[in-house]
Order: sequence, then structure tokens, then C-alpha cells
Amino acid sequence: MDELPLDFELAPSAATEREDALQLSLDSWEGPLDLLLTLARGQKVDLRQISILQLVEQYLAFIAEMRAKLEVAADYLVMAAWLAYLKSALLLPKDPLEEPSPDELALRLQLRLQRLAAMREAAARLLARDRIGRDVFLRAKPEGLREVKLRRWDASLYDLLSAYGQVKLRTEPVVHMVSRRPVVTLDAALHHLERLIGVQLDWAELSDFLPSDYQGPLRRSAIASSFLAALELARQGRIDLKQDAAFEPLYLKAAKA
Amino acid sequence: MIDDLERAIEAMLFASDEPLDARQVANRLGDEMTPGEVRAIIQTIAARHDGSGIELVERGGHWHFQTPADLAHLLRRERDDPRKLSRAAAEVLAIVAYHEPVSRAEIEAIRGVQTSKGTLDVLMEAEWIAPAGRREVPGRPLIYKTTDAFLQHFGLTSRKDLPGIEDLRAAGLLDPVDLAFEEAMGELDLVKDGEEA
Amino acid sequence: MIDDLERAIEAMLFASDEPLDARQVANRLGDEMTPGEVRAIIQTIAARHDGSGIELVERGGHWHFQTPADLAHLLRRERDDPRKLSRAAAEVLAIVAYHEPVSRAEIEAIRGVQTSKGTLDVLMEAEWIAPAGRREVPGRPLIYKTTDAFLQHFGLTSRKDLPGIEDLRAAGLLDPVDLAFEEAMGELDLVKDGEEA
Repeated sequence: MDELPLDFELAPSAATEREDALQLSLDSWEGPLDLLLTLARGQKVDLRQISILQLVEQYLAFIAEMRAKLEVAADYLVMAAWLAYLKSALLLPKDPLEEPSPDELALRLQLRLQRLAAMREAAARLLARDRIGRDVFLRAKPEGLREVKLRRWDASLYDLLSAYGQVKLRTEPVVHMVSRRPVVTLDAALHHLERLIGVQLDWAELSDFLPSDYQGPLRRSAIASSFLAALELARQGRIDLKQDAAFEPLYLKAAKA
Repeated sequence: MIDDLERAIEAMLFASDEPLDARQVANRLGDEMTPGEVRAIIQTIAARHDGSGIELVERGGHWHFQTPADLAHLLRRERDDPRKLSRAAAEVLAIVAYHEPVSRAEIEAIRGVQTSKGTLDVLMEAEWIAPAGRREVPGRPLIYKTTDAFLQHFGLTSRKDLPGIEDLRAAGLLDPVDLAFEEAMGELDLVKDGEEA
Repeated sequence: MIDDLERAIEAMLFASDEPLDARQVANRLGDEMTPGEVRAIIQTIAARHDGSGIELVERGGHWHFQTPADLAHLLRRERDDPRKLSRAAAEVLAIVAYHEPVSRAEIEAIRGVQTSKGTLDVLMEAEWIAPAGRREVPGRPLIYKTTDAFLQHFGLTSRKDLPGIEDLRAAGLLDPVDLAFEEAMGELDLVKDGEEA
């Protein structure tokens, strides 16, 4: 339906040939509303004064003529059917209960035609304005306004120093420094446990034997080495061990001599 | 003697390959000028060129130099070929311009025919219309509006310059059919009531 | 009022995509004007624009409009485009600063990786390093040093302000990344144990 080869800019002069065009084909119209508008223009009255009944008859007659010669697109036929209905409603005695009334339908059609006509005229007036490249001209080769970007490099002193630090690290001979970890040796744990077990008479939890000032990694190391020490002392038969279930607290006390 | 600032602004507008607005000019001058001050100077420049073979025109707040329309016959050459629009494209363009922003469905309601995608594409390619967001109704359809390039091409200072737009608005011809219908029925009812009284 | 012929010639010269001579203008006017008459009118137009932001100039008998040379700076605006220095460039800059003057080969030896010419170019573009003669060794390589602009940008009074290796170590800038990581993790463990206790 779109992109007709018809040159709209020549449309005003071509309009007078519409009558002949009517005999030719439907390709000249942008749909049924467009065809209706062309037919309405044929009545040569203001669209507000148009006889809808007469317009309907014109349309139906035109479509009938077309159908005799070629296949007519569906939307033209749908409009024809609707207009046929409108025509009969307009001619029959008015049924006051009918909603909407045929007069209202006719009014709606008239309003639509007015709006399309208004836009069609607006388009013509728009295209007739002084247009760039046709009526008014610009400089063919303006110098143009240019924007030259000046690159400005940015870095902070920190960037600089940390970059140097990384260079130094990467290239200095590698020296492995194993950091000293806080540990409680097995010997120390044994000694500690032996000393305490003597004064402890009843079952006590392993953790009770750890000095309270051991914190963090040191405490964890102390737990490990004290556990090993407890196993060693038990092996020597110097203490008894008791645990209710796996992962439950481990209890120990001095073995009965 | 023409003032230095006026010369500078004139040169800028003359050299630019696209229309400039007052803010762009002010920015480029790097001065503490307000767009209002720039506008006043631009108007002085435009007045100075009035009636010459070059005119400075405003289109959607942007200014550019062009030749006067009455000299078209001397300047038009065979190779000048302004974009020819199909009838469909011309109608769609007018509908967008006079009703903006509008959705495709609204355009189709006025034209009573489906709009092929190609028609909108042609107008967007020409940079005369552009999407303008979505209508907040079910389906959130895309809506379209005209651009500054549209105003420039058709020589419109602003959308208010659209031929006959005030008359069309006053006549209600830019209102949707439903609204116009309600109004027309209302008037009819009033007339009827009057007759009955 | 400007004469119609003058307006026409002015518009023609304005819209033409190449400079026109008097004969071409006369031809386009299609009038029985002599090139001499056309030239006289062109000179009137040129005089009218004299001292404005637009000038009509003659080049080898052909005329065209242009913007005056003294306003060229307005048509070419310079704008700052800040860029972050790359890691590689920061390393090279630091090496030049700590070891200057150094040649590119020396920089590469210190960095342990190849250094592209582009990196040095960037630093020279930033005006933070500059060539400082040649090293009197085979091949006479160019050597580089930092500039006053370098000191200024990094807020240093002199190169002596650069922290020494020991300062860098103390600041943790010489810590291998994995050791620093372990320490951070150790601290985390302590906190957890503390919370459990």
C-alpha cells in the first residue's frame, strides 16, 4: 500500500486527473479511506456538508465496477460491507433502540474524512515550503568547527611509587623469608601437661590445661601440641583419656598409680 | 566597525557545518556569556544580513546561514535533488509533525491504512522524525516526534510555524475522532434540548 | 536596499562548492553581463563584508567566502582529554625518576621486561621526561631524565624528595603481594578467635 511511485510533490496538478484515474486501478489510493476522500471531493462541497449516503453509493458502485475487472484488496471490501450496512441503516426507518445510531456512524465517518483531509492538505503545504537543497541552499563546504582533544596524562605520586615498588620486587634477587609463626612445641606442651596433671584429681577438659594468655594462632598451636602430649602421656600410662563421642570434648586425669 | 564578539559569533555560525544554538556558541566562546546575551548578538547579525544574498535563520533554536528562497531559480541545478517523498511518507510526516508525539497506531487511525515499516524508516533515515519514548498505555507503543533537522529542512522556526496548525487546532481537527465525536454529540444534544425547551 | 544582482551573486558565491570566477558567475546569471561588470559587483559585496566575521576573498581570479584568519582559533577548539597513565608507563617513569639519567636499555634491564617506544613517547608527551643527551658507550644510546613539569605534577620540590628504598619498604610498597595477603588473613583469624572466645 505504501511507497507509491506517485510523486506527491506533483500531486496538486495530478489531482485533476483523478477522475480518469478512477477508471484505472486501486493502486492510486492509500486504502479505502483515501478512496472515500477522493470520492467525497467529487461532491465539490465542504466535507462538513457532504452527503454520506451519496458517498456510500459512489463507493459501492466504484468497488462493484472494480470487482468486475480485477481482484479487490480485502480492506476495500471490508469497507464496502460496512458502508452497505450503513446505507441500509440510513435508509430504513429509525430504530431508536439501535446503538450506535446510523447517524452517529455517519458522523464518525465524516470526522475521519475531515481529519485525513486536514493532514493531506498539511502534508502538501509542508512539502511546498522553502526546502533546503531545493529552494534555499547552505554553504557547500563550510570550514566546520573542530574540536581538538588535548591529551592530558594523569597519575598520582602513589601510582608512581607503587609502580617502582613492583619493579623492585620483580627484579630483586628473590630471598625467601619464612616468617616465624607462634607455636607451642610438643616438649613445652608435655612439660606443661605433666606439671598440671599432678594437681588435677578429677576428669578435666584438655582445654582447661591451656594457659589462658594463649590467644590466636598460639592457642591453636597449644591445643594441637597439648593433644599430642596427652596421647603421649596416655601411652606411657601416666594419664587416662575419656571422650563421650567423636568431636566431643576430650577429658583427662592422672592415671591411678 | 563591527564588535569583536559579533564578528566571532558570525564566523562561528558561518563556518559550522551544522546549525548552532546559543548555548553551543557561548560554550565555544569560553566566555561567561549567557545564552540570552549570545541570542541578542545573533539577532543583530541576522538583522545586518537582512535583504542580502545570505540570510541567518533560526530553526528550532539553532541558527544557520542559507540563501534566500527567492533566489532559488539561480541556484538550483539539475543535480540538486531534494529527497522525493512518497505520498504515504509525506502524510505520515505531516501527522507526526501536527500531532506529535504519536504512535504508529495513532497514525494508522488517521490514515485508515496500515503504515509499512519502510515509511517510518525513510523518515527516520532523513532524520526528520525520531522515537520519543513510549506511550504509557497497554503495550507501551513507541511514539515519534519531529526533529530539529525537520524544522531546518522545511524552514520552520519552530513547530508553531507549521502551516495552519493554529487553525487546525482551533477547528478541533487535531483532536482524535472519539473526542470530536463526543463534542459533536454534546452540541447536538444541546441543540435538541434547546429545541425542546 | 541591496541590489538584486548583488544579492544573486552573493548567494551564488555562498552556495557554490568551489570558488567561482567572474565569467562563471556571469554564465550562471544568464545575463549579458561582462566579467568586468560582475567583478565590480563582487568587489562591492567583498567591501560590504569587510571587517565582519565573513570575508569574500579572491584567489587567482576566483572568489570564495571564508572566515577571517584571525578568528581561526574559534573554529578549532582545544579540549582537555584526561587519561590515566598506564601501569607500564608509571613503572618507566618511576625508573627514570629514581635512576636518571637512564637509557631505554637500562630501563628495560631494571624493569625486566621490554619497554615499547610508545611508553616513552607518552611520558614525553606528558612532558614528564625529556631526552638528556647520549650515554658515551657503544651505540651512544639516548638517555632520559625527568623534568620540572614532573616535579610539579607530583608535588615534589626536588628528586631528593622521592622516598628511598627503605621508606618504600616501610610503607609496604615493597611487600610481595602474597605476603601482604597472608598478613591480612592472619589478622582475620585473630579476630575470629577473639570473637569465639
